This record gives sequence, structure tokens and C-alpha cells, in this order.
Amino acid sequence: MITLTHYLVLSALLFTIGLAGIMTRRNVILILLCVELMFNAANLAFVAFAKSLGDPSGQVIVFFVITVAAAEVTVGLAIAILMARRLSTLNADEVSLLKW
Amino acid sequence: MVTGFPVALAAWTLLLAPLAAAAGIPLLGLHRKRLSASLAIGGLLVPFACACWLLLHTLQGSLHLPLEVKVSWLLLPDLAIPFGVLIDPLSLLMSLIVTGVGSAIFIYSTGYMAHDSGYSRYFTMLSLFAFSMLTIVLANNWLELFIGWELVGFCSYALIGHWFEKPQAADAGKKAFLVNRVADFGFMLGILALWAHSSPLAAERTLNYQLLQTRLPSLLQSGWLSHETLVLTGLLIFCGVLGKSAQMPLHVWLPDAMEGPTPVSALIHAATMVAAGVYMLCRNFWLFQGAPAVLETIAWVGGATAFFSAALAVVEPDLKRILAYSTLSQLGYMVMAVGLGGHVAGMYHLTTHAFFKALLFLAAGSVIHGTRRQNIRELGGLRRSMPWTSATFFIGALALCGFPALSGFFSKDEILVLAHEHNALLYWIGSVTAGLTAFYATRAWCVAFLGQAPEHLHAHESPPVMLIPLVLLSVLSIVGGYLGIPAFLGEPAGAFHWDVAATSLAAIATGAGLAWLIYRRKAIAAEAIARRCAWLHRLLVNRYFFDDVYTWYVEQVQQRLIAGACALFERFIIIGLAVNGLAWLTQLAGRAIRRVQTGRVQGYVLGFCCGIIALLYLAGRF
Amino acid sequence: MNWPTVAVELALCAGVLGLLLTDALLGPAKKQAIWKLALAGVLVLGGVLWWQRPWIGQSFQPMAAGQAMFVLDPFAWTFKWLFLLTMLVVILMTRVFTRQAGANIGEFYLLLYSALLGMLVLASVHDLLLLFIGLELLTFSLYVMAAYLKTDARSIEAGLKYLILGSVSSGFLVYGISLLYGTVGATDFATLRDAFATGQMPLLAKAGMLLVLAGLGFKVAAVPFHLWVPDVYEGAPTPVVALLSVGSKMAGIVVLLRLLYSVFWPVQAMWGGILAVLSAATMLYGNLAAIPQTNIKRLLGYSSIGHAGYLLMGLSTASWFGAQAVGYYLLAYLFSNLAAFFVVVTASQAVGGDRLEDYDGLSRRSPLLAATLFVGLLSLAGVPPLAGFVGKLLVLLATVESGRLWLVAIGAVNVAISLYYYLQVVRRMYLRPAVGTQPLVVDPLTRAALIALIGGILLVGIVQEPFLRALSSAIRF
Amino acid sequence: MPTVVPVLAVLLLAPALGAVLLCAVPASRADWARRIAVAATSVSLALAVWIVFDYDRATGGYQYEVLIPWVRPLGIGFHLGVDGMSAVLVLLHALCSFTGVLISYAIKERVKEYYIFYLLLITGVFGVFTSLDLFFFYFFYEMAVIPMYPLIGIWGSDVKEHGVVRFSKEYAAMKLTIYLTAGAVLALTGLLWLYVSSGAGTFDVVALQHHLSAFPLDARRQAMIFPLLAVGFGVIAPLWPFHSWSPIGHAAAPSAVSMLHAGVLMKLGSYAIIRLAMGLLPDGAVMWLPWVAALCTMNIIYGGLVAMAQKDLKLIIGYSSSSHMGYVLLGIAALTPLALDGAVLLMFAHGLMTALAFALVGHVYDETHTRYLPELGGLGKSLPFIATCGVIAAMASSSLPGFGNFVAELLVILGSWDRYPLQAILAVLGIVITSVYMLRMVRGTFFGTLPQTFTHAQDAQTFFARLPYLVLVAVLLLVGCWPRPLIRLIDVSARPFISTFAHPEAIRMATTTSSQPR
Repeated sequence: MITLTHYLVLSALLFTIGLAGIMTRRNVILILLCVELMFNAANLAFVAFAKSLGDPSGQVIVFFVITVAAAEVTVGLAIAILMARRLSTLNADEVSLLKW
Repeated sequence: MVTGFPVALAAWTLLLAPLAAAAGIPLLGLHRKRLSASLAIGGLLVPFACACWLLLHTLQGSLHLPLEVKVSWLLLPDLAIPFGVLIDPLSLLMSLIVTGVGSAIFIYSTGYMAHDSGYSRYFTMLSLFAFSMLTIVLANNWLELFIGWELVGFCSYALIGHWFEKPQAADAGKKAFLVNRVADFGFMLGILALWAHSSPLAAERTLNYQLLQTRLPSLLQSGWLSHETLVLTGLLIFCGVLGKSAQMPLHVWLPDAMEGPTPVSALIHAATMVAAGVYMLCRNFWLFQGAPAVLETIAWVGGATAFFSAALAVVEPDLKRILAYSTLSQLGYMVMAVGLGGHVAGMYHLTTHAFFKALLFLAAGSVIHGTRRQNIRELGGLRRSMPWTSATFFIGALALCGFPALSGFFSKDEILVLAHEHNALLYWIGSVTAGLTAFYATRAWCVAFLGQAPEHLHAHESPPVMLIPLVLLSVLSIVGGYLGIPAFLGEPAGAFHWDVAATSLAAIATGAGLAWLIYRRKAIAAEAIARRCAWLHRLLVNRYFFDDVYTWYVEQVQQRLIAGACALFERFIIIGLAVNGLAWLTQLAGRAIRRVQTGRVQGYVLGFCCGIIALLYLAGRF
Repeated sequence: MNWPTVAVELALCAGVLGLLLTDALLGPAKKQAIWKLALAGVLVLGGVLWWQRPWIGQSFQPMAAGQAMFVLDPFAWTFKWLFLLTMLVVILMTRVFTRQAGANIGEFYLLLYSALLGMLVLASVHDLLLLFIGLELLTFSLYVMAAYLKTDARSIEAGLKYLILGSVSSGFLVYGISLLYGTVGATDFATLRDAFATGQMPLLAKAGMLLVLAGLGFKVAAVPFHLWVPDVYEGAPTPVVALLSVGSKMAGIVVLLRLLYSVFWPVQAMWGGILAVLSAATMLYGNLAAIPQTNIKRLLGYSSIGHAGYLLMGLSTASWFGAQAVGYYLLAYLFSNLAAFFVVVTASQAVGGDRLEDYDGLSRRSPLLAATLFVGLLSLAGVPPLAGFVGKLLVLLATVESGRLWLVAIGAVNVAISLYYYLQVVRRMYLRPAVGTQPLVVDPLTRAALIALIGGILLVGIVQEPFLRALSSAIRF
Repeated sequence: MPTVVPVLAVLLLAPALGAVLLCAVPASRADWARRIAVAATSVSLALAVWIVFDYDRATGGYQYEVLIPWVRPLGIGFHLGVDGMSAVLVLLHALCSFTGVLISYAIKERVKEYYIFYLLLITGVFGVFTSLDLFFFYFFYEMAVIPMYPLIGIWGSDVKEHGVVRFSKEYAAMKLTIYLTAGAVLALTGLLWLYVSSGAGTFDVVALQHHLSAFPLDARRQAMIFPLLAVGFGVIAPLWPFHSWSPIGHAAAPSAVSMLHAGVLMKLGSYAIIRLAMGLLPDGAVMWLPWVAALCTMNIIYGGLVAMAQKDLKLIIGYSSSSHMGYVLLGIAALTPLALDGAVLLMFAHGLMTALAFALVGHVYDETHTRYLPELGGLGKSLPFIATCGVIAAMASSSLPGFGNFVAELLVILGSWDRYPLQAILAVLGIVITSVYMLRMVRGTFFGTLPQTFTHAQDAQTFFARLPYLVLVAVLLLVGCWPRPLIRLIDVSARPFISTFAHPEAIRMATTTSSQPR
């Protein structure tokens, strides 16, 4: 029997993986992918909650979140392109002109 | 009988006319020399006339003394300080001296200072001085006395430093003021103590002489004013006298004060201001009477000053400084007299001293004016070139020595008699001092006025405007002993003591004779004596090292050690460590904190996660 | 359906479309003037907002049944004015900037409009989902605008950092929303408030609340969610930074006010304590780190962190007076910070940089610019008779009333610290010899705007009662 | 006493209006700027003089009140009013600012900006002395502090030793501003705490006082709030050891600013301690004032000794000010009517004296370009007028009779004799120390031989140039020679003020009985 708790644990794991990925991966594209993971973890939670509550609005929210995430990635990719062009790198670590 | 308005007017005019002159001179134009002088002289002659008028009526019996007029200067529920004029025989006598001798000196000054660039400033300060001195004299309470006391100190400062471009003059003025300030520290505390103990009720405290005098017995009886407090208060108040009347060990400023113009020395540093201390002691004799310990201290200080200063005059080559040491010595006599319980004798000597010492100073001024020199070794034979000056100086010197029938003889005799009765040791000190006095006076006379004039000395007699005051003062110096001053003060002179007179005459004769032998006959070489008593000579030439010790204290201890240490503490501990240190720490914190901002985005994400954890932790706490 | 309540937002959507079309139709030569259109649009929006008065207090319900997602209460209406005012000034600022940015100007105003839409929505938001969407709308526009100078490495870096950190914070926010949804079963504020009315909160909901707070903390730049601020402020185009520092922060505070003072009101003991700690950390961090700064934008970035601390301090009181103080503080902050940034925009074009050295002797070259920056900075420092003083005073007073004297002490210390670095700028402008001799020309419109901002600062600083009354009637849920 | 014209409002707003007008004057017209400043301060001066004469001594209390409700929800009102004590201080400030504006004619560059800041400073100080509302009190207080920064930073001068900069004007300006602001926010914390604890819901000083006399604050709470106010305001007073901003600030400031700064600004602190700290927290005051009395002795003696070791003229006067403010604080701490009268009168007299001294040093500096004592000398020859005033200032400072300082210090000493005999004795000693450094300064500056380099130095020659000095000297002398009217004016308010204080013994008994278990 797969209960709500299972889903939530999975979602938390996904979220943590995403977060860990953001902190460890240098490549901007990978970082964006990890962000996507975080959002999907939230989506999973929404869906699971919606299912367990029997309330459809949670599932509706997921659509919104997906859209937002897509937009997020779009902007992110655009900036990645600018980076590649102007700074000739996609390594997030190397971008640290601004500090202190 | 005169009463009411005319008397009040006379009293107020007596006090305020010089102030009006002092205010008028700068207001009406400092560049108008004649006007300044006329204002100043007028501003002193008018009070002199008032004083004479009051005296006349007193002697006629148509004026009842003491009389008091006053306005309230400070008026609060718990503090009422009047500003008043108290006229009794004592203050009347003193104001006559101040205005009379003062007028002579003012007139003399017009000649002496004729070509000075600070002419009007000089007369402004003289007038202000006259006012301040009269404030001391006529005060009816301690605070008013103190006000005058401080103001004469200021005038003395300004007049000593009249030629402020001369570093010595500027330093001397400063020294005079500061030494007096140190003394006034005690004086002020004494007055405060007196005020605090003048009544058990805060609202009824007073500084009025008459009130205090009447209250004193009951205060002592009730124990509110203990005997110890009275002694302490008396000693503190006497501190003021140490400064103003230049008693040892605070006498050091007076010889230096000779840097000022000579009329100033005559008026302030011989006749009037330095005598203020003695006057104050006499005026408040009732206070000291109750504390014999204080009187004894006073007597000893006076005796010591009389003797030791006279000894200094013996080796001094500067004419004015000789007179200054002489003044110290004579002041010592007066103080001793008061200490021995003879305030009338003290006042008597004060009066005659005012005459002859002013005379001596003015004569010395005339010499300086005529020769531009004041070292007696560079002078000589003035008897011929400056006959009037010499004659008057001679009269003054005789009076100073206590030559029989001259004023100084009578007054000094009074004091010696007193000492003879009360304290044998002081009596002998006084007699020896009389001998020393005769010695240095003769020395000055012989070296400066007799003998051959040195080369390049172009002496000329002074103008009449300077000579007339000299003559007037000579007359007073001669007749000062016959005016019945002690009787006027309410204590007729005692019987004539032949033994005392004989002793002192012997001392005078010895002193004068020795000086004559050494300096006129050259029978004994002065250098030889100096060589024989080298240590003594060194001690005297260096003025007992008082100045050296004080200079060392002021420059090394006070300025460099104490003030310097405070300045260092300020600079390095308070500013450097505490304030700048705190600022530095804050900046350091800023510089440390900005390092958190590494510029790496993944580090920021990590920070964000830490924040979440911190939030969770805090949520658990609250 | 209550359409008039969303009239401003609809009008703004129309405006976005209009700008889009105009941008496409206008020739490159005329595009420079597009700011006028944008400005006019904001004025029209102001008119619409004024027209909306009769509908204040009503809400917009997308479905016949269910709770309102969008309300036009006095609170929302009042703050919408402030957002419009901010946008007005920012558009005026952009005039100089667009000359530098080059061809693609129209898009910039498009983005400004969409950011404004986000802010307006946030003022009225009454549902967690809408909150998320409004926030993202605002943030996305800012991501793009931050990286708008495509050839400038710093601008790109700012955009990247803002994007990554913003996404992470959105991730937390949306995860937090999911947890709240999961425990209550709804996302609208009314239901949520009723669910927590007892003061009891399930563990998951608590976690959700904290995650939402973190997401909003990111917007208002509360330590430790502030790390993006200095870098983005330094790198992004200055008008964008002005919008970030005023509009975006204000949006965050507005949402926080609504959430904390209605939805999470019953658990105020918890968030009050948390916010007090955050506030102390934020003030100290921002003000201390600002001391050694040498770039004016970065300095203002740290300073804005410091101000976030004061705002949080007001929120932490959990009292209505504290909320009004926060409102007043925002008002003062709006004028003062916009004045400061306006000068930075104008001056940096002329003096050629954002380093503090570039401001040497500014008062000799342009008295007005220097005076405006002087007044703005001193107002930020909290000096009477300027607006910031009243804001600080009210916040401190509210905190004293709440009994957290330690927090007051830290706030007071920070006044002195912040004055130090603001005066460093003043020192440059007034005490140092000028770097160049030629006077800076300030065009009349900018001049008028600057004077108006000074006037606003003085007005808010001296005449407090009307503003305070307006705030006290607006801030209630 | 109803008047048609709100005198205090006009007095307060005249300089502010001047500042606003100045903004409109073109920067090139320095002469207009000066005239506007003179006009603005003249109006204030005339009104201040009028108030001092017209103040009804029979009724006492606050007069010429203006009360406009300002922020009603918080109980803030624009409440102006003066009693005897503040009337005297208003006059002091009016005199100092008027003469300061005249002295500022020596300023030649950026004249317009200078006068704007200067007039703002003047407004702030007037505001503090006339405000009867905590909010506006603080409002004007802080407003008076900030203009000091540009005034010192732009028009000031570095402090040099042998030609080497010891500290720069920028450092001095920053230190002063931050230090005073830190003090001010400390005091603000105290004021807000007081406002909240009182529960009266009003910032109005008078109303608050009424409320607190009916429902006194718990003595322990008072004891906690009082030090905040005393130290916060004490910083500007300046209470030892928080004084270090002041000599440095004075030394670096242009002379007209030093005049206001030492002459008036320092008095803000002591005035605030009287009016707010003591007026609103009487029990706290009784508990803490012995500490103030102890610290102010350090002011007097230590400040004097440090002044003795200084070589920069302005530093000497600066430390002297901090030393003399010790007398003011002692007079306040003594809690007797006599001492408080003396303290307020000393604020007045010392303000004028120190303004005079700074104006003189400013002239000397303008003529010789140095303030370093070893480099000066003999200026009495080329600057006779300035030298005369210099001697007068030195004498006033060493409390020579005839100057207000003497009467004031005398009252302080008499008044504190019973409660703090040791402090009173040290205060007398302080007078000696003062004369030491003052005479040293006069000797080094004006007396002795005149160095060749200074022979060209110009005296203040025209009547207009001499006017500020003459005004200050005249008032000092007037108050010193005839102090009765002014002291009466002070006493009218000071005596009832002091009478509200419980005797320390009574307080001690009250606290011991309340702490005992019933």
C-alpha cells in the first residue's frame, strides 16, 4: 500500500536532490535542471495531497507550477546563452566579478 | 549733623567715580591722551574730596560712623549679597590713603608715561584699579571684598604687563596673577566655609561683616561653628593675605612685578594693593581674635617675611627690586603686628608706609625717567644732577629706616613695642630687621646718589609734574607720625618705650653705619664679605631658591608630569583606545562580514539552505 | 464576477499589449520616445485606480462558489498607489538609461509593465496560488531586466545570480505552499485563517509557513536570504535596481503583512520571535557590511538590507501600530531610496561610473544632484526633518511597546552605524575637490522630479498625521 | 498670557525661512546670502531680547505657548513655550547665532551653502530650547547635530602640530556627528521607553509631567531610564568620559561654528538633562545624580589639566569648555535652587565667553594662518582690539568678578557646598587651573615679541567688524555687574523645579519600606 507519506517522502527526496544538485553542479544548464527537479518535487506533493484530500484544486495548481517552471527555464537558458557568448563559459563558479 | 542723601551720594561717589572714569576712557576714545588723563585724575580727585568731606564731618562730630549704604546685588530667597559701602574710621582712613596717594601717583604718571603708546590703556587700568581697591576698602561683606580682591589682581596683572612686548613684563604679570590665584583658592574656601557656618539655617546664611561679627559668639557657643573650623577658616582666609600681601612663601611675584611702570609699583605694589591683605586682616580682626592659633601663625609668617626679605634687599643691585624687597619686609612688619594682636599698629604702619614707600618708588621712577637706568651700580652722583629727586628720596629713606621724628619711626616703634610685650623672639627679629633696613637703604642711597657719576650717565631732573607729587609725599612722610592716626582708629598710641626705641635706634645706627663704611668709605670691601660668606651670598642672590623650586614645580611637575599625563591619557586611552578603538572594531566587523559575500552563486544557495535550517531551529525555540 | 475590482490589472494588461504593438510598429528613430507612452500609461492607471474607489472592499471571485482569490480592500488599494508612484519615478529614471541600452527599448518598458502587474496583483492577493503567480510574474521581469545589458558581463552575472537564487527561493515557496495546501486542503487565505484560528498548527503546516516566509524573505532581502542583493544591485542596470530595492521589497513586505497579520495571526508568538531575530541579524549585517563599500550601488544594496531589518523589526512587533509603522517606513523608504537612485542614474551617466570616487566634488558640479542625494541618504539614515526619521521613530516606538528592548537597542546602534557610511558618500560629494570641472547638466524634467522627491521626503517627514491616519485605516484585514 | 503674534514660532521659523530663501539665491551672490542670514538672526535676536524682558516673572511657568496638535493618534503636538530657564538659553542662542553670522563674513567660499547649513543649525537649536514636546525636542535636537558635518567638513580646518596634520577636519566632523548621533539615539531609546512606560499616550512634556506627578513611575523603572537620558544627552553636554568629540570638533570647525557649538550646542545636553531627564524622572535623578556629580568633577579637573597641556588655541578652549561644562553639571547635580540658578546662568555666561574666545581665535587664525601656540606671540602689538577682547575672554573664563561667569560659578559652588563639599572644593581648584591655561594662552598669543611674519596682521578695524565682539563683551559685563534681573528670571523657574525633588533620604526610605515584605 502506497500511502500519502510515501509520496511525501519521495517528494522531499526529489526536492533535496534538486537542491544538492544546484549546490554541487557547476554547469548552469544542470543547475537549471535541478531547479526543475525542485519544482517537480512540489508538484508531486500537490498531486499527492490533492489525491488524498479528494480536492481537484491541487492538481490544477500543478499546471500553473509547470508553466512557471517552464518560463523559469526559458529565461535561464536565455541567460545561459548570453553567458556563453559574452563570458565564454557555462561554469557558474567562474562568474564572480561581483563580490564582497 | 549730616545724614541722608548727601552722605549716601558721597559714599557712592567715593566708590564709583573711578569706575566711571575707567568706563569713560575707552568709550570716549582711546587716542585722546589729555582726556584720558583728565578723566582718570578727576575720577580719583573727586572721591578724594568726598573722603575728605566725610573725614571733616567725622572729626567735627557731625557724622556718625559707621555708616552703611547698599543695594542688593544678588537677591534670592536663600542668598542675598548686597553691594555696599561701609564707612567707618578704618575704611575712611584707607580710602583716604588710596585716593590721596593715588591722586599724587596719577598726576605723576602723566609725566612719567607721557610718551607711552599705551597711555590711555594705562589710565583706564589705573582707574579700574582705584575702583577695585576702593571696593576692597569699602566693602561691607566678604563677597564684595573678594570681588575687589580679584579685580585688583587683574589690574595688577594688566599693569605689570603694560609693556607686554617685553617677555619679562608679560611673564611677571602672569606670575603675579597666578600666584595670587593660588592664594585665593584658600581665601575663597575660607569665605565659603565662613558662609556655610554662618547660620544653621540655609536661608539665613550671610557674608555681611557686621552680622557675622554679632553672630560669632552665639555660633561658637551653639557649636555650629566649632573652634577647629574657626581655626581652619582663619588659616584659609589668611592664605589670601599670603598672596595679596606677598608673604612668604608666596612672595615671589612681587619682585618680578617691578617690570611694570614705576608709578604702578608705587601705587599697587607698595602703597595700596599689597597692603590690602593687612587691611583685610585689620578689618576682620574680630574673626581672628577668637583663634589665637591663627594669630600666632600670622605673626610668625609676618616676622619671617620681614626678616628674610630685608636680607634679600641687601644684595639686590636693582633699585626697584631693592624697594620691592623692602616692601615685602615692611608688609611683614604689618602682618606681624596684626598677628601680635595689634591691628591698629598694623594699620598705622600701613599708612606711613604708604607715604614713604610711594615716595621712594616715585623717586626711583624719577631716577629711571631721568637716567633710563635702574641698576644702582650703573648709577651714582645723582645728588647733583637730580637735586629734588635726591632730596625726596633721602626723606623717604630716612622714614623707611625709622629715623626719629619721621613717620616710620613712630609706626615701627608701635610694632616693636607690641612684639616686646608679646613675643621676645619676634621682637629681636624685628629689631635686627630694622638694622637690615637701615643697611640696604643706606646702601642704595650711597651707591646711587652719592659718589661720582659713572661715564655716559646723562641724568636730568624730572619735570615739575613729577616733582610736585614727590614733594607732597615727602611732607606726608615727615608729618605722618603726628596726625594721630591710632587715635582716629580708636586706640591712642601707647606710652613711649625708651628701651625699645633705644634698641631699634642702635640697630638702625649699626646698619646705617656699616653700609656707610662699606659703600661710601669703602673701608670694607663688599666682595670680600661675599667671598667670606659664599653660601650665604649664594642663598641671597638666588633668593633662597624659591623661584627655582617653583619654576621646577610648575614646568616639570605641573605642566609636564600632571598635565602631560592627562593629555596622554586623553590622546591614547580615551580617544585612541576607547573611541577610535570602538570605531575600528566596527569597521573590522564590516570588513569581516563582507567576506561572506564570496560572489559564488552556489555558496549563496548553501547560505539560503542554512537560513532555512536556522528558521526551523528558531521555530522550535519560539 | 466583479470585474471592476480587477480593472487596474486589466488595464495594465491592455497597456502591455499596447506597448508591444507600438514597439513593433514604431521605427527605430521614434522608439526613444516610448518612455512617454509608458509614463502616460501609468498616469492612466492612476486614473483607473481612482475610479475604482466605489469597489473598495469587494473581491474578485473567478468561480461562483468558493473563496475570493483577489481582493480590493483598502490595504491593497493604498499600496497600489505606492506601486504606481514607484513605477512612475522608475520610468522617469529610465530615460537616461535607454539611451545607453540601445535598440531594444520597447521590450524594456514591456518588462517594467509586467513587473508592475506582478506588484499590483501581489497587493491584492488573497490566495497562495495567486501569490505564487504574482511573485513569479514580478521576478521573471526582473530576471530579464537585470541581465538587460547584454554586452555587460556584470549585468549578465547579476541576472544569472538573481535567476538561480530566485528559482531556489521559488522552489522553497512553492514547496511550502504545497505543505500548507496539504494540511488545510485549500489555498485561499480565508480558509487558511479559519484553519489556524485556534492557534494550533500541524507540524507540516508550520514547515510550510516557514518555507513561505523564507521565499518572501528572499524578496525583502532578509538575512540569511539576502545573499543575492549586493551582487545583483551592483551588476544590474540602475533603474532596475531602483525597482528591485523599492518595488520588489515593498511587494514582499505587503504580502508578508497580509499573511502574517491575517493568515498566521494566531501564531504570532512564533513568527514574532523569529522575525525579531532575523531583524537584528539583518540590520547588523547590512549596516556593518556597508561600511567598507566603495561602489555606490553595492553600498545602497547593503543599506537596503539594513532597511529590511528595520521593516522586519516593525513586523515582529505583531501589533497594528507596528504594522502602521512598517507602512510609514515603506513610504519614507520609497521616497528616499528613489531619490538616491535617481541621482545615481543621472550622475553615473555623467561621471562615468558607480564608484564612490566618481562622486568626489559632486556638489560643485551639480548642487541639485548632490543636494538630492544628501537629503535622500540622510533620510535613509533617519535624520529629522526627513521622512526616514519618522519611519525609524515609529518602528522603534512600536518595538518598545512590544517590550523587545534588546531589539530597540540594536536598532538604535544601527542608526549611528548607518549614518557613518551615508556620510562617507556625503563626504565625497561635499568635502572633496571635484574630479572634473565642467558642471553637469540636468535636464528640466529630471530637475523637477528630483525637487519633487525632496519635497516628498520633507512632506512625509514633517506632516505625519495624514499619512499615519491613511495607513491606520488601510492596514486592517 | 495671550499674544497676537506667536512670538516663539516666529523666532524659531525666521532662521528656517532664511535657509529656504537662501536656496533660491544664486550661488554667486554672496552678499545677498549674508544679508538674508543677518536679517533672519536679527529677527530672532530681537524677539529673544523682547521675551527676556517681557516674560512675566510674577506668574512664572511656561509662557508664549504655541500648541498645535500634530499627530493626534500618538499624542504629538507642536508645543512651544519658554520658562525662565529656557528664555535665558534662547537669548544666549540668539546672541551667539547673531554674532556668529557676523563673524561668518570671513567665509569667502561657498557662502550660500554655508549659510543654509548654518541657519538650519540655528533653527535646530532654537527648536530644542523652545520645544515642549518630546518628539519635537528630539526632532530639533538631531536636526542641530547633522549640519555640523558639512559645516566642519567643508569650511573647517585641519589641526596641525608643527605643520603636521594631527587630525583632519574630515575625521573631526565624522567623529562628532557619529558620536552625537549615537548619544542622541540612546536618549531617544530612553524617551520612547519613558513614553511607553508612562502610559499617558502623550509626547507633551507638560502633560507628561502632570501625568507622572499623579501616577509616578515605579522608582526602579525610573532608575533604569534615567541613565539612558543622562548619558545620551550627557554626550553632548559633554559628560566625562564622553567628551572626546568636543575639543576635536571645536578645533576643526570654522570659528562661527565653534562659537555655536561650544557656546550653545553643549548646553543642549545640560538643558535636556534638566528639562527631560530630571523633570520627568525625579526619582531616577535623585538616585543617579551623585554619579553625575562625581563624573563632572573629572570634567572640571581633568579637562582643565588636559587643556593645560594643549598647544592649539582651539583645543585649549575646547577642553576648557568641557571643563566648564563640569560646573554646569555639578550645579545640576546638586539639586539646590542656588546651584541650578548658577548652572543655567553659567550656561549663558560660558556660552557667550566661549563664543567670544572662538571668534577671536578665528580672527587670529585668519590673520596668521596658525593656531599653534609656539608659533604665535606678540599679537597685542598688531591686533590691539582683538588682544583686549582676548584678555577679557580669558578673564571671564577664569571667572573674574565683573563677568557673568563669576556669579554663575559662585552660585554653583555655594549651592553644591552642602551636598557635595569635596566637589565644591575641587571646583574652586578648577578656577585656579583655568587661569593657568588661559593666561598661558594669552601670554603665548598676544604678549611677548611679535614675530616678523605677523607684522602685517590686521586688527578688526571697522565698527561692523568689531560689533560681534562688542556685543558679546557687553552682555558678559552686563550680566556680571548686574546679575540680579537675569538670575531672578532663572530663579522663577528653577526654584519651583527643584522643589519637586524628594530629598534623597526620603527616597531611600521609600524604597526600603516598599521592598520589605508586608
